[in-house]
Amino acid sequence: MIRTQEYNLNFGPQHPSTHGVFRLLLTLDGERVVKAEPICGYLHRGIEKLAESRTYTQIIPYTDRMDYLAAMLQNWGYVMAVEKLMGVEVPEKAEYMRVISGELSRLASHLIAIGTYSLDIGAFTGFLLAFRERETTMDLLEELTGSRMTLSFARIGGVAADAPEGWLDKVDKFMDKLPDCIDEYDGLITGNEIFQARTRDVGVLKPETAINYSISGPTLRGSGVDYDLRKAKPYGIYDRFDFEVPLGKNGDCFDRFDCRMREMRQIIRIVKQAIEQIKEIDGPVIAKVPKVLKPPKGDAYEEIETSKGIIGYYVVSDGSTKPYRVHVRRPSFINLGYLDEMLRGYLVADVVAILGSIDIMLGEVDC
Amino acid sequence: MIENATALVEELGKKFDYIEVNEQSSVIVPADKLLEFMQALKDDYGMDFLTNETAADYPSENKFEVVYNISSIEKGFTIMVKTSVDRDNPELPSVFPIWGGANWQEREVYDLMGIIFTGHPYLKRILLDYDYEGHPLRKDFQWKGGRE
Amino acid sequence: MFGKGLVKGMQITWKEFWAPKATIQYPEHQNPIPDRFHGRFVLDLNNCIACGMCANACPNKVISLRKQKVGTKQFLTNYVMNIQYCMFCGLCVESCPKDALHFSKVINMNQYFYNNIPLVLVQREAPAEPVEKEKPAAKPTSQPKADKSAPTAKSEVAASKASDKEGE
Amino acid sequence: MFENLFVGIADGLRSLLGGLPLEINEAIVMLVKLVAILVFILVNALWLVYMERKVAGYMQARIGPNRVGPKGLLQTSADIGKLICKEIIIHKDTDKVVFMLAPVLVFVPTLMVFAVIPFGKNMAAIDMNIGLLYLLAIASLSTVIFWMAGWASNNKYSLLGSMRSVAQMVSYELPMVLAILGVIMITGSLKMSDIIAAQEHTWFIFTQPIAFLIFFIASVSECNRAPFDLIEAESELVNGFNTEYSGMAFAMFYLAEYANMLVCCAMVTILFLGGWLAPFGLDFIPSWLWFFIKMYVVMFVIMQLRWTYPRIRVDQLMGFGWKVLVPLSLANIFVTGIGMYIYRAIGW
Repeated sequence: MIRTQEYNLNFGPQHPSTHGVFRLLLTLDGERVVKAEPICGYLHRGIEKLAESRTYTQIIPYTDRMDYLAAMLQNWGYVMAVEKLMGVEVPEKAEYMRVISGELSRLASHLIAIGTYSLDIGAFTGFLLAFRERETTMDLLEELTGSRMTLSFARIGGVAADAPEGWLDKVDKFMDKLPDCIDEYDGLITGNEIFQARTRDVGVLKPETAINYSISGPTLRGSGVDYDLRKAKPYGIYDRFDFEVPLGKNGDCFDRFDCRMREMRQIIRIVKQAIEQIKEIDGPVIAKVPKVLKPPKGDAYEEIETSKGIIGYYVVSDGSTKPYRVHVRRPSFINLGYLDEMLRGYLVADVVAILGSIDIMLGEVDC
Repeated sequence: MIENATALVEELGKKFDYIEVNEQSSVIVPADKLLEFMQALKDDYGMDFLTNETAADYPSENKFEVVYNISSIEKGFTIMVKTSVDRDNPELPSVFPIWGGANWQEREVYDLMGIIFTGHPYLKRILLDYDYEGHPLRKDFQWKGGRE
Repeated sequence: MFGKGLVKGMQITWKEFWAPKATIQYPEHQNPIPDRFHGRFVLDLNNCIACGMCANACPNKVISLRKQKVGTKQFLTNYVMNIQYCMFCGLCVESCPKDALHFSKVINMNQYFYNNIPLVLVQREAPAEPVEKEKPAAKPTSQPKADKSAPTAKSEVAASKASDKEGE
Repeated sequence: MFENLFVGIADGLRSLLGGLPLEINEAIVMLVKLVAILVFILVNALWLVYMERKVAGYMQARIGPNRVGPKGLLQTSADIGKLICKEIIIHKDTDKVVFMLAPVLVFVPTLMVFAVIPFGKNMAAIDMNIGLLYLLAIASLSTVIFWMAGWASNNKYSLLGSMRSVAQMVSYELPMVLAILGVIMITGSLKMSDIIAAQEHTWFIFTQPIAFLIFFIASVSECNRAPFDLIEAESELVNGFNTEYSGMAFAMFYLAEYANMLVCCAMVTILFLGGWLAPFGLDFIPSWLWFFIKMYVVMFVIMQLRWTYPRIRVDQLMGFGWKVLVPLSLANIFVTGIGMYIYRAIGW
């Protein structure tokens, strides 16, 4: 029998398809992965520590910097935790603004996810076509918030501003156009036989394992587990919208990818309904909250569904203006926990496919 | 059948005499009964999804509070379980055998807070350098540097 | 049938080949900048009461201001933003009680030298006594400092002066 | 009038040198021809990079390079100029001789191949009677050079890339040769001009469609283009065998890829698209222009393939080569043989 020698390959920290500074120490037998050790922390900025020396409002811009592709959703989770701590009631209009801007953020994030995934598999065109629509999304968000990526739009008790004149119609028009674009990606990427050959039956994640390993978001739903917080325990006003939760069957890379693809169509549905409903609502976009926030002593944990999975904020207050402790349950970080077992036995090319299908965001992994 | 978090917490309070329930309906478990309680939570009550695990440092009370947020996928509610660890001897049994999701979260808590989880298969620093000294999220952590 | 997706993909790229392009030829053409854009800061000195709320609201301690008491009112002498630390979150603009601090649509804040990065919005000397009872801050009889950039009441001018230093 | 432009130039040169002995005369003309081809290939490779970027841009809702020179036409020249100025970094663990030899040699097989390619009527530099055999033999040499580059780099990514390159080239050489066999059986000659002449009435793409498909796929794979660009798979292997190369050494590999494409397109044109023959009797367009038109159409298709399809995985690549293409090409030979037998038996 031929005796082969295993060798180590440093996959990253600087590698085109680790989506940031992430290192995978692969032990390879030929091209087959024997063992993989994910090493993260290259982007660790200590946001949890920084938060302890900032006031409650000042933390909002820092939460942007975690998942900077869907910044609004990060803001939202944080302000929800603080609102729960303080017992603030959020005005209805603010909730709608949060839904619209949050879903647009989710759309931007999913567009990046599918674009970069097609790039990981080797099709460059899907990447840039997805970016074209993302650009429009960013333009819309820029018009609303003033920034393109780090929005800092949510405030404790509401949102920073109302929609500018005509903005809702612009969003509506964009939503009308989007299904055609998604069809185009479907034709170019999802329907492609080579793409399917590359992603089907690769990196299979069983539902029980996914639940056991606390995996969330499209990665969990790709395995067929129906757990979307927007449906499972509707926060905000999500119980007013009619939408579906796309689920996969086999839990392979293709299902995870396809879940995101189908989720984008659900985003369109949600945003369209929200725009329809917000037009009938008048009122402030921010609740009456004191300028200096001093939540009562205690702690609160609140979680919402972001584009990557469940983001949870655990905020402890000691009664002062600054939080005693802020912890963030970052979906990308926890989704990576099972990566080692997922990669074993696959080829180097599949490593890229599996890592890409989890859709990690290194700002969030390293916090 | 238990349909929401408060009902579950009430039932838990009746069934296990060693736990406490505080006013925010979080369950407080003594550290030595943690594994037993968690196993029961998973097996008997279908709380199969460890959403979040973290810790907070309370030097004034000389303790670390470790917080577990556990959800049920089926019913979609979350309960909060807390336990305290002595600050001088921060050792706690790992819940990794119960929920695999604790794997990286416990590593992170170990890394930033310095709580040693006994029974964890690979308790190593995860965010900071392997040779880093100290645990930054402890309140008494001193550091140099910064801009001002 | 196998190959349908492959043909479909080729059709889409062929269609895209003739479709209109999304590229914007940047320096010649520019996307319109929305009104809420977070660009360079502008301080309206007529409104500023030098309360320091913006400096307190900043998460990153970007703003440093110095003031002097002239008569009964506070007189702003120095207002510097260490823009290299700025996150452009807009919390300072939001916190301003007199609506004096604004974002402008200026996107270019590049400087050739690191020392020139801080955005000097105000740099002037306080008058010895209140000039006019009604509007003390409106027209300060400011003396140019040793610095070449003559400070003026108009913050825009001061700000553009700061960027003029680039070539020096 | 332009029909015999290049032939006329060669004849003019010959008569200009009429005073010299015949051997020297021939040698000089041959030298001029080869230099002309050399310049043609290099310039072509340069512009093909531009074409690739432009095509890619247009397919991706961009407009591609458009700043350097009119419509960005001088972009690649500027790029090459920059790359020439850059330092070639040779890190300390490389096998220096082999490392530098690889980019030097990478153009050799490609350029040698062009000696036998007929660009138009009577426009092959050397019309060898074993032209096709020569072409196949030389073209497969590039495997060695990629292996040299990957091995000498002493980098695991390069090593993986070059291992893939050897495996891929060897396994796709086979269906490629077997596919050509169908054509050779019909023409009965290995001479390029004979093969083109045999397509006077029908191009071989119609009589040998399966052979065309196999040959096309295999040749896309031979020049390492997507969806078979495994050896440089930028999302997996960073840049494959040329990860460690920089400056002009990198540019040589980069340009060689396009020169290789040119060979492949020329071969597809000669073997299946009738070479320089004019279709529909449109022979007012000179033969060499027809050759180029056909060649660039094939080139465009290859480029479109690259910008449409994802990359295939290495085990699928091998499986596809050995389990699909080789049996298919063997079957093609068999069918061609039977067909020819029946054809002759009927005497149609």
